[in-house]
Amino acid sequence: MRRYSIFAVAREALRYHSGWEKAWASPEPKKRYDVIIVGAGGHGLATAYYLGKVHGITNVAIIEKGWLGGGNTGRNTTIIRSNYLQDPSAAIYEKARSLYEELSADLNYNVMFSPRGLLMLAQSEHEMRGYKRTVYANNLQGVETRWIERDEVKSLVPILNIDGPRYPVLGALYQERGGTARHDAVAWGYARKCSAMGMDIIQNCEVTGVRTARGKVVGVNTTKGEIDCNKLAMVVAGHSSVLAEMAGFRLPIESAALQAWVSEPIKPTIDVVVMANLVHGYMSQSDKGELVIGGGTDGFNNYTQRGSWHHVEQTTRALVETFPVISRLKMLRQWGGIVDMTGDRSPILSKTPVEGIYVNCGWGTGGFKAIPGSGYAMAELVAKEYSPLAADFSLKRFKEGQFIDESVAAGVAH
Amino acid sequence: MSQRLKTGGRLIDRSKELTFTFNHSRYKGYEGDTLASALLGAGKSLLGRSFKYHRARGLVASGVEEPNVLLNLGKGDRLEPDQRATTTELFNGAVASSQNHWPTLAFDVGAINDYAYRMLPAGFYYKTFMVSTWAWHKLFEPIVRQAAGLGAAPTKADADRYEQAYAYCDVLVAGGGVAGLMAALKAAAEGKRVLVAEQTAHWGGRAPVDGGEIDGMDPEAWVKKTLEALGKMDNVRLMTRTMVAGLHDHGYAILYERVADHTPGDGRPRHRLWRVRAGLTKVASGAIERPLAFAGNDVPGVMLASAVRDYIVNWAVSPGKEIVVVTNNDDAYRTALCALDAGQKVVAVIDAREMANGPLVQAVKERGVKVLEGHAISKVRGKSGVVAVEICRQNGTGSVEDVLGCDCVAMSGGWSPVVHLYSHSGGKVMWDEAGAMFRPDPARPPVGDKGQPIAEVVGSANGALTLTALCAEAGIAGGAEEEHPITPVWIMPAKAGNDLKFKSFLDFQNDVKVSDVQLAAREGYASVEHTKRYTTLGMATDQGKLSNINGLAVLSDALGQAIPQTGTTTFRPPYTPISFGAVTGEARGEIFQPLRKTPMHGWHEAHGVHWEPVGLWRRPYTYPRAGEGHRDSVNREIVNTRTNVGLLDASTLGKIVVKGPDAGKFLDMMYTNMMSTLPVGKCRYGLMCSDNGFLIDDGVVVRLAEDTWLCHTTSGGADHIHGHMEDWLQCEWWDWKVYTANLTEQYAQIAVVGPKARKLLEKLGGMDVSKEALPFMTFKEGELGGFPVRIYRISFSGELSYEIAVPANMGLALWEKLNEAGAEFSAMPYGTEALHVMRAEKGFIMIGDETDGTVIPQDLNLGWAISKKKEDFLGKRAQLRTHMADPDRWRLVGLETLDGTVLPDGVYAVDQGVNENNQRNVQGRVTSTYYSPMLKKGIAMGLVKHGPERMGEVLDFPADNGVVLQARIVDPVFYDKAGEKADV
Amino acid sequence: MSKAVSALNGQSHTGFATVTEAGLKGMVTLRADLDSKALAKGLKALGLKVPAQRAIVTEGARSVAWMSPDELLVLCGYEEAAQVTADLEQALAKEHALVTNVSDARAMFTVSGAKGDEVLMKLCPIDFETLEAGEMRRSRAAQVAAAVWRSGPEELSVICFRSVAGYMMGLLEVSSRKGGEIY
Amino acid sequence: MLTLTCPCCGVTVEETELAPGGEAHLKRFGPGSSDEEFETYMFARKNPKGVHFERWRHAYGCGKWFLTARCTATLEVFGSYPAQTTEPPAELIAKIKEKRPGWEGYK
Ligand SMILES: Cc1cc2nc3c(=O)[nH]c(=O)nc-3n(C[C@H](O)[C@H](O)[C@H](O)COP(=O)(O)OP(=O)(O)OC[C@H]3O[C@@H](n4cnc5c(N)ncnc54)[C@H](O)[C@@H]3O)c2cc1C
Ligand SMILES: NC(=O)c1ccc[n+]([C@@H]2O[C@H](COP(=O)([O-])OP(=O)(O)OC[C@H]3O[C@@H](n4cnc5c(N)ncnc54)[C@H](O)[C@@H]3O)[C@@H](O)[C@H]2O)c1
Ligand SMILES: Cc1cc2nc3c(=O)[nH]c(=O)nc-3n(C[C@H](O)[C@H](O)[C@H](O)COP(=O)(O)O)c2cc1C
Ligand SMILES: [Zn+2]
Repeated sequence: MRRYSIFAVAREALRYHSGWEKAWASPEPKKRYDVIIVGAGGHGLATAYYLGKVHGITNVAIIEKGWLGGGNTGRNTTIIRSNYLQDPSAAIYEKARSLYEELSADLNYNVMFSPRGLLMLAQSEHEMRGYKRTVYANNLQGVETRWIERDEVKSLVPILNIDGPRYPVLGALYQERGGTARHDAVAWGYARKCSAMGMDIIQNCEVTGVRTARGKVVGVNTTKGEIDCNKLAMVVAGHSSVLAEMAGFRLPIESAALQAWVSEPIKPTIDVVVMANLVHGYMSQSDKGELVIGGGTDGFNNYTQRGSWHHVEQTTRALVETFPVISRLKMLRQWGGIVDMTGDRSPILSKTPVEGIYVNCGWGTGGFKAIPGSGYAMAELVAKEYSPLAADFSLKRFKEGQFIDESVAAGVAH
Repeated sequence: MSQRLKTGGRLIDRSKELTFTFNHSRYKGYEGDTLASALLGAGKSLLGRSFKYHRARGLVASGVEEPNVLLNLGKGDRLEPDQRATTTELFNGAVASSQNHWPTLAFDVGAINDYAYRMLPAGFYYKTFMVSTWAWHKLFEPIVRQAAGLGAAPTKADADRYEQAYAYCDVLVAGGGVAGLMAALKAAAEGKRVLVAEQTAHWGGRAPVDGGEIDGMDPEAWVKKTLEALGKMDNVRLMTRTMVAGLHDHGYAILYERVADHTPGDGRPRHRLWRVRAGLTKVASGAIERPLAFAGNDVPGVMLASAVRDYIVNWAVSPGKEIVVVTNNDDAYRTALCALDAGQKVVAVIDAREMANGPLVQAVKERGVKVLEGHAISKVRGKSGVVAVEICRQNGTGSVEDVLGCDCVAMSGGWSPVVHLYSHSGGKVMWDEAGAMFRPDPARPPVGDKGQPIAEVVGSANGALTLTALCAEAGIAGGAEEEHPITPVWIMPAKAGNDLKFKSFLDFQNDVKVSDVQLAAREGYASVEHTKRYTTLGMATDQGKLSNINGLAVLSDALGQAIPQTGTTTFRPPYTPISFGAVTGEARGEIFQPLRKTPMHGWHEAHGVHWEPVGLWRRPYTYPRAGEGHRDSVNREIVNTRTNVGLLDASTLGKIVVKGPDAGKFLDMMYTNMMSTLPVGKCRYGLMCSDNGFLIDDGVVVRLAEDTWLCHTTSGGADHIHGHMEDWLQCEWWDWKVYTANLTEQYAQIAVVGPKARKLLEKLGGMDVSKEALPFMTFKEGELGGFPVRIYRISFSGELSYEIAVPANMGLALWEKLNEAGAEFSAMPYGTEALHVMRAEKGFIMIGDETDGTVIPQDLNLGWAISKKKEDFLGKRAQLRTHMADPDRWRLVGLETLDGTVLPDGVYAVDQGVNENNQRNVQGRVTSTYYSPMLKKGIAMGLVKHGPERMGEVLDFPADNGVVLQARIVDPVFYDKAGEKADV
Repeated sequence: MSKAVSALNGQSHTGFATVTEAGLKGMVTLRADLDSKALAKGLKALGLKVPAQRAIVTEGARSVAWMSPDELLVLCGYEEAAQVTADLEQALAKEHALVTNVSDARAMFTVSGAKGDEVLMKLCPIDFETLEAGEMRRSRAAQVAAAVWRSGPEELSVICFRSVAGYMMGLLEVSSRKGGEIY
Repeated sequence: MLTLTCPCCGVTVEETELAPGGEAHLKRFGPGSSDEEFETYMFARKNPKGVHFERWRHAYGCGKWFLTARCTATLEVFGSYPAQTTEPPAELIAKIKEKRPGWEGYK
């Protein structure tokens, strides 16, 4: 793999960039692999990468039904944070966030991780108490967050309507090293490295069946034929139930549409990421200049990558109320992704009822930020059958009742 | 140079002159102009700068597809960035300025990037600046950000208002060109309810400009006649300035009506967003002309051939005096003819086809215009305006045969049907080899709720590009000159070398060139979606209306595969950008969200309340008096309530009546307690769990009659719990005879609390409220001070307390009366914070504080409220799971700091060591914490591992700034431990 | 009883249509088997009959509306609501039924004028062109539940919960502002 | 933005007047059931890409729950029926089979 650098670009400029090699190869599948990973989203690719990098397992295929990175990894609002409340969540998201800090250098691909700071606005006493609790928890978990008062909020986000009128901002949970990254680049950077390690990324190849013998996985059927494997990792987000069905088990997952949209590009107007959870909206500004906006999930099962319009209205209202200056800006494009929602809204990294099959899913509306950490933990789970970061996210929690519920605000006030 | 012609202009009214400013200079235009036509008419052709290289840019198009000329429009609270000049109707006093340059449009420092273009290919950023996150974030990214973006963001809140509306129709016609009008006529004649939406201010689309004949009339006349006919029909609604922005699932169309963009400040809503449920949408959105990809095709003065025609015919503006037409099809010859008719010089027509001899070509040739067949433009000369074009063979590498002086290039690469609406909810397109275009595949339409097609496409949107084809499709007599076939041209000249390809633009706004797409292909970003994201092709504010097809053709070529194999990127709404204001509609300010008000809401406001949002309600948090901080007033309210009497507006508490022969059995399932055995006339505190075992709500249940119970819920929980009950009744136990009704709002509820509460009620009179007549945990109905009331003897504060329910319409009167009559007992209102402190002093839990969705009643030592006798209740099975039965669960205790200070909200008690993930071990946390003005010290409740078994132990709570607070585990009942004050 | 005041005490605004809070109204919710004879009898005593699905039947100063397959809403004078409740309760004493006075839990509005429909078109996902007199639609007005019917020539009535009466009036006022005429 | 017909009111309404309620025909397991049974009832979901039987409440209308069969891949609605059933009606199953010949039927 040829290294990327400004000097390499300069050299190539002289010959009209004719000498760049392919970022990743597009091979035909081999007959068998040690590990097959289904799904070339961020999580699948990161799993493969750390399997190779940390565990030396490189006889790996990543099978993707469409184009790599085209699932939720390619359609999310790119928020990265690790200010989670429960220990297991904080551990894996912070692992991810800290890997993001080094990712561009590690992959030799600029994923544009931008720790621009992230605010979760407290707009009720109840939210305020929840966020203060999170700060205390985070401090013990090694996650740097702090509670900031409204004046500091205002100075970080001058366009914020801090006085309401409906829900005045009382302060915010602030993670200074939360931020965003260039979502596509995360997938591409991992893919390039996986390919360079000799792994096969097989695009436009759909897994259509899972073959097992005596309770153990032996391979998969695909639109490009049968492929054998010792171990199979299903990392297909919204399609997890479909894959599980092929392997004969059910998951605590429902697939629903989550939407996002962007404004037309404008000059820098908001430097940090703002989440206003009470009114269900969040917003940041990309390097290209568009405001990137997301809100609530549809409540019904859906595989169409399109959501219902009323969420767009509801979230836009919330944000116009929060940032009145955006009212005359225009919505450029809206789209949807299919998110995998679990029973407790926390992810699953787990062995399954079938020996040799592992699942990594359930990241729902928030797994972009987890990609490096999840890949790291999943690789460890697949390679060593145990990962401390993954331990609490196993499927058995649904039987035992040991949920990881992040919705501090789920309990109703008064 | 562009200029206004002396005559003509079908859309302008020369008798109505308008003035406007552009970059601080004043200009004139006419009513009917767009900002674009007026600027062009005023001789302005350099109007913007591109995104990345800051190249000089002018108008390319005349409609929604315009990628270059986006302006800042208006100022202050009416400033709008990125406003397309071509779709902005001119109005008197308009203020516009160009964007994305510094210091001026003519001299832009950013244009330095253009010289470094070879250093800035697609993907440049991915390959550079990855040394460290610090360097990226602190050094490079700020530069990138500042350079990007287009217009300046507004800094003031919007002065305009917006609204939304619903409409229903059988047939929605999207587009008011001739195809749309034909479709409307047909549907209307069939008696359908028809709604026709046209995005511009004018009907007829292209046909009046392009000419031909329909039903024996010229298109203009036909359009007029048809509109008259449609206008007379009751079942037809015609809407101009209304763009169909999206066609969503089940035929839900979003329409964007620009009501008052052209009459700002006239009091009308600026935009109206329509949500139309249409049985069928007839997509008649026309076609958009494609540019040709030759070097310098972005220099101001290079325009779409159809746009040149539009400016001349519609607005009497000629974009140039000496025009070169470059094309691969016959339609562009109309531009040559039109320019000639308008008295302009047509230098030559450069036709990439080896042979061109259709009737239109002949007509041009006959008028003495040089037609160069098999030729191409190698390069455009000029920087801020076209000076000349270099001519070469199309199938060569671009060696220059001739140089033609000109000031305008009219280009046509063929037409692309506007298939967006058809595609938004899943309709598929197919490649039409002959027409060199993607058009809707009628076999794979978007489908509706019944699986039926929800869209059909007509006219040029359907690939019936010529008027002849369009009329044939509609079954109406008519047509225009016959046209000979197009020859697709994706790169001009076909074998252009790097020097040309690095200047041949595909996406004008985002500066994506032929070379960028080829680079993406070379580097393996081979899926069209990868190419799009790697190069940003089609991601600009025109969403690839001009660039997509050219781009994917170049990509296909680079990959050596057929165009249909490459496919298109996904079309997504909105068709053109729509304002967030319109999406917001009326929901701003006071009516952003419903604000639920109790009958006493206004009184609280008039009495200086500090509010706290609770769901959609606002509840009084406290009533600070002059000079008082919130903490002072809360303390005052507590002390007063505990020593005299306090009044609380408790109206928001949920009140659900449950009645029927099976109501007791039902409530036994809903609550963890036994409710069926509650005697009539009595009250009982109850807990509700979800079937997953977690505590979801609590409240007092009252047995009103043998078969009737009244369940109180938390304020936030009322609707949810009512829904929860109905869910189980309707979907699980539908044979049980139970009716419920949510009576939350029927009653105002007032808590009269404190040692003097009884005296106050006795003063009002009418009911015996003595301990004997109305004992603790009972209720009574009657008349109090002339009000029909129901009084509950329940207490959430540990004081003597009466909760009085009165019909809501009398709530305020009773509240006022209690305040008045209470004066002699020092009665004063108290808010939710005082309520919270008082309940915490008593060790009562609060849903949302002690619970957070992970807590079960057992954690809160509420085992006494969990019936052991019942076989089943919601949550019972769940609570048997290993983790829920785990003796190590954290359980409720009281906490008292050793020094009497108040523990901060949410702090954790640490334990020894760290866990596997290197996180500090913890053994408990604070759930509620307050200063108790009665005890004059901090009190808290918390959940602690084995808590109740560890009374007296001291725990460490790391708090702010490295301080570790120490607190002792104590009984959570801090005040009146013996419970003597309530039951008096 | 003079102490009773409706949510907005009869507030009114005139734009291109007039929107008015209708003041105190009697309303009684009735949940029962709608086929029951006792019910028919009870309603008959009030001069009313069981309405068909989605219908609202008016007789003199009283109306009764179909709310769901097992629920009706009786509209009457505010002062008589308690009595109507008691009478219906009496009539249904032997049946499994729930009769309850909800007069204070609701607010009622009228929208009048030739363009009244346009006010509600902005708020409710209802096809007003097909809403016949005599039909009541339970739906939504912007973000709150609402029931809408044609209560007279060029008049529509709207019922919502009392707590959101202010919000409803806000919606109606904004939607009926001059300049906001649609057609 | 879906439209569904409420079998209780007979009106076709839009999604914003409804509240979605997840998979239909779940069998509740209470005390006495095994851990597996309870987990299945509480969490395991079919979540099919295709025909799905699901619950909706006419929340802004009559307040009643009803059930529908809907394709999660095309959003086509095959029909709605009252909530008071333990299995989809046979006519509906037949109708779906006719429209989706490959469908394996209600499981
Ligand atoms: C609108 C939106 C906004 C979001 N915002 C954020 C955010 O701000 N921050 C955040 O952290 N997270 C966010 N998320 C969530 C985040 O995007 C996802 O959790 C994350 O991208 C999931 O990555 P993945 O690799 O698991 O899945 P994906 O990227 O979806 O990858 C799964 C891949 O599996 C493939 N696949 C499926 N079935 C098969 C098969 N049978 N055979 C072969 N391949 C198959 C798919 O094609 C897909 O490429 C958002 C999601 C959405 C939709
Ligand atoms: N000869 C050729 O090669 C060629 C090519 C293209 C078009 N034409 C000519 O153009 C005309 C085509 O007629 P037509 O009716 O199909 O198309 P049209 O372009 O004349 O009309 C389409 C209309 O739809 C409107 N529109 C587009 N998208 C819309 C949306 N989302 N919402 C609301 N309005 C929208 C446009 O503003 C336009 O008025 C004919 O006269 C035909 O001859 C000729
Ligand atoms: C963070 C982010 C920023 C985006 N910015 C733009 C943009 O500036 N212009 C644009 O056209 N699309 C933008 N998109 C949307 C994509 O074009 C695309 O809609 C999205 O990735 C989903 O893919 P699909 O629409 O092809 O299904 C952006 C997407 C994301 C996730
Ligand atoms: Zn209904």
